[in-house]
Amino acid sequence: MTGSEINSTGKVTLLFFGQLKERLNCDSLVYTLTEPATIEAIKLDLASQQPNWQPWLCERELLAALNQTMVGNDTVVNSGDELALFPPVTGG
Amino acid sequence: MTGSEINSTGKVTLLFFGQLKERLNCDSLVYTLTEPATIEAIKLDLASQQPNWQPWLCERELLAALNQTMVGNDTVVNSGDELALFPPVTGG
Amino acid sequence: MSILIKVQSEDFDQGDLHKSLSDNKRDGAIVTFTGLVREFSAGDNVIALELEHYPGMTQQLLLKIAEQAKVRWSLGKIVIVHRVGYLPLGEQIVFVGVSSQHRLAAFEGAQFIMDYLKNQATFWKKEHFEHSSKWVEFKQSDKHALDKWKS
Amino acid sequence: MSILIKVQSEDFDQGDLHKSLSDNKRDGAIVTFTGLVREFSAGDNVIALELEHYPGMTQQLLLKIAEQAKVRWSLGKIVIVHRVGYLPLGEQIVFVGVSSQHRLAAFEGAQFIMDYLKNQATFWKKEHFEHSSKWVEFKQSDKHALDKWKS
Repeated sequence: MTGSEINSTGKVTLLFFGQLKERLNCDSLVYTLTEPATIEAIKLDLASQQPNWQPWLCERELLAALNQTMVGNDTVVNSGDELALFPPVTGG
Repeated sequence: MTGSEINSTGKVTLLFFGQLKERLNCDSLVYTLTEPATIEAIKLDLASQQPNWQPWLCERELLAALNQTMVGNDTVVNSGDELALFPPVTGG
Repeated sequence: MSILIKVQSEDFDQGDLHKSLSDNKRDGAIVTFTGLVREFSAGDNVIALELEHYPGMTQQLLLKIAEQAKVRWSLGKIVIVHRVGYLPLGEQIVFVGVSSQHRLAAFEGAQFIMDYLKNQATFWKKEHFEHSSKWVEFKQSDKHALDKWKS
Repeated sequence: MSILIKVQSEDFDQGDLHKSLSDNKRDGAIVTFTGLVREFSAGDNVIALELEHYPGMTQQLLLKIAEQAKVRWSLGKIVIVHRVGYLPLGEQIVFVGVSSQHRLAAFEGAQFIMDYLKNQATFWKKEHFEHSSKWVEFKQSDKHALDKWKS
């Protein structure tokens, strides 16, 4: 099963939208978890790997959705999760 | 001029709408004024001429428009005026 | 901008009316209200409504209501169409549409016009049932709807 | 009754959408909101908007908002259509339409959906000017619009 395969490899799909996507020049990436981590920890880790992303990933207004549900930065992310980061929405 | 002719003959056009029109079985009539009179006085005079109209003309909820402007029953009607009587509106 | 008031027996087309509301360069928000003939009378089944009005006075009243809304909410275009005559179940009765720069103004402006139309415009409505008919009575709830506009 | 949610790049037809809202025997009141691309940015002239969204999540969020409105105001039909992609000046962006037995419920239900859509639905909007472009910032006034629904 695809679901358990993803799980066993410890991978998280990261998605970026709106201005954040443009600033990072990146739509999505696959992030490898060694153990469950909070969204905050994943953002800090990404910023340390890509220092030019740091100002944008640490913006206070940035929102997070885990598996398409809005969550706070202290939420724990597990293998196989879909984590999206984006600025406040502006549709309508 | 038509306007001054109507004036000189002391005539008032009366219009009835909605349920009142149906109850009186009358759309409109021409009423002759001998001198300026209030709407209340005209209603009482009509009711005395047509006793079967009395219960409908004296309904408390009846509204009046003089020359297409909503007015109270104590408003004075003059020659040439258009006086409309009708129940509360129910459009929309 | 403009105000369009129509009282007519003919049906109206939503697409056409909406087009006339959006045909301006300023306003990004359009709100419309449409009233339809329904079986809403308790108990008996309504098969049609019959609408009459006071020709001349009705149009003046609707224009006055529209002008008040236009000033109060800085509306752009306003379209009011009200049908009269015999209207079977499912027919459109009334259309109120407004355009505005702001969403809230468009919603409130359209609602204000409908609330005042219900209370002031000289229309009278008769419900037709299969074997009878009955004049509709004025609803106190329509009068109370005006309270929120009086501040 | 039913809820219809669409996110699409194609334009939508007011007449068709209105027909799908009025195609029910119960509801006598229909309220619609339509948002259009306008030159609303202070200073520069907007020539187009570009809309992107979070596929999948957007539809779920819109459905949740529609379901909340449906329960709270006993709405009949609800239609939400939101366009994405490059939308030049004058184009339609969003449509929200609801049917209800009562006028007030239809107005409030449609306004509630728009207010929550603005605050929660995962769309992002970029303004295009003749020689530049700019991401639209979230408006605090949109957040304050939710206050009236929190009682």
